[in-house]
Amino acid sequence: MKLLYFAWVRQQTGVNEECVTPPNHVNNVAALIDWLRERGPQYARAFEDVSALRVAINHELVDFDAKLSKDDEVALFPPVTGG
Amino acid sequence: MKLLYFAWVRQQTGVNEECVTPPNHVNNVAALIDWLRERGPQYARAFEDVSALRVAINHELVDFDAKLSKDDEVALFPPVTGG
Amino acid sequence: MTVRIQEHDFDVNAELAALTVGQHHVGGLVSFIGLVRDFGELQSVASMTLEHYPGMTEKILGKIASEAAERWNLSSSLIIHRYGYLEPGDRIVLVAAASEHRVSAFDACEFIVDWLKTKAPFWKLEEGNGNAKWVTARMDDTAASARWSVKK
Amino acid sequence: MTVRIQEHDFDVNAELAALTVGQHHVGGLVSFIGLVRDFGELQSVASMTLEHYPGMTEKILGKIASEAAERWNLSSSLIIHRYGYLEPGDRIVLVAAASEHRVSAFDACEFIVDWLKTKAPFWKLEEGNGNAKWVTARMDDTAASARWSVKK
Repeated sequence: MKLLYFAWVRQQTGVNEECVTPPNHVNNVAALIDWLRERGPQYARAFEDVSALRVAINHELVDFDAKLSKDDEVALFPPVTGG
Repeated sequence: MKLLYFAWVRQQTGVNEECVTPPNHVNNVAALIDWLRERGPQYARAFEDVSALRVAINHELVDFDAKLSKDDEVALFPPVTGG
Repeated sequence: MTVRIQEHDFDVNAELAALTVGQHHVGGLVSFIGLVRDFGELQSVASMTLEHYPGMTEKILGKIASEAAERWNLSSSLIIHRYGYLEPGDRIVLVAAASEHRVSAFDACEFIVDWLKTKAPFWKLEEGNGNAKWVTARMDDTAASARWSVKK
Repeated sequence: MTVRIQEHDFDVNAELAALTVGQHHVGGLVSFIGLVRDFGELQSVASMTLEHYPGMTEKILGKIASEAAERWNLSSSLIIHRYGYLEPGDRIVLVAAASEHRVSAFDACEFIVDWLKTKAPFWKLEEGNGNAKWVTARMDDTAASARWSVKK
């Protein structure tokens, strides 16, 4: 699974993108975030407050209960501020 | 008094602008138009139907009952179509 | 607030850049370009000749721009209106409004265009296929203009 | 329908002219230029860095332009969005919509800008006076975007 981080999420994790292989029980976005928090203090901090977190799977915005597949590209970022 | 004509009013009168000295009883726009109609067939035709005629005195749009002075610049034209 | 009436075409890039140069509080610049269409009240339009009322036109355009500046918080505005002989695809008018916030810029620009249509002393002669027709005022332009009559 | 994401600036004249060239049924062309302001969530902004999500951004901008084309009778539309390092007065985005009638062009342009603000995956980092702040999403942008949620 490919993970991408943008804006302050990227700054806090300290990573632009990475490939991860979470365990089988990590089958939706909420579970992924819980799992990421355990990967280190910078992840714990990045995902401490998820109220301002947005998630896209394969370029589509999704809710936290969206299902994940191992080949997905999952992006985690703040609300967008384009235009 | 200076008169100006625009668009089809100009085409029908055959004149861009002219200076006129109407008699004293011609003291408002309606009276001016009545007086102009008597000046020849091209004027009679131009002012036959005044429903689509607009009038400005000294660059200000006015109603047909607006008073006239001898130094006024009076323009007669169709509804505008700018933009 | 810039108002110009001219026969020649305009450089949109230069005009819009001049509107906001050095004005770093501007967040949004909205512009409208009106173009000559190849159809109209005549089915086929080969040319359009715009006549205007020199002296009155400048005053009315200035009033429209002032009215927009009173209604919205604009940092600048622009009206350039052409006259003379034009062909389909040619630009007739450029209207622009710059503001800190985009909503003001959009509203002011649309307001200026709507008022131009019903208040500025221009007349358009369409010609094509041997026909010539003075464009008549449109009811929907009158309605569009009237919706701004109550100040917000 | 043209969508571009680029680091360099754009030539407004050339972009707008390209939108209507040879399209002589177009009567109105409305454009919006978004500019970097020298204030924001920071009181003083010396620079703004735009980050985006390559791959997703193109798709979203394409969807927004398609949605506008479905809702209004447009002859063409344009979205150019910049990313990277910008300073106050620099242009961020150019949106344009061309239509036979000006009302469609105004509405479509404003719609595209509103949706860009809330749907396009861009993020803005403001820096100035030794401070740095990621711009947060605005409630009034969300409201502006939501008013288009019911198709007319």
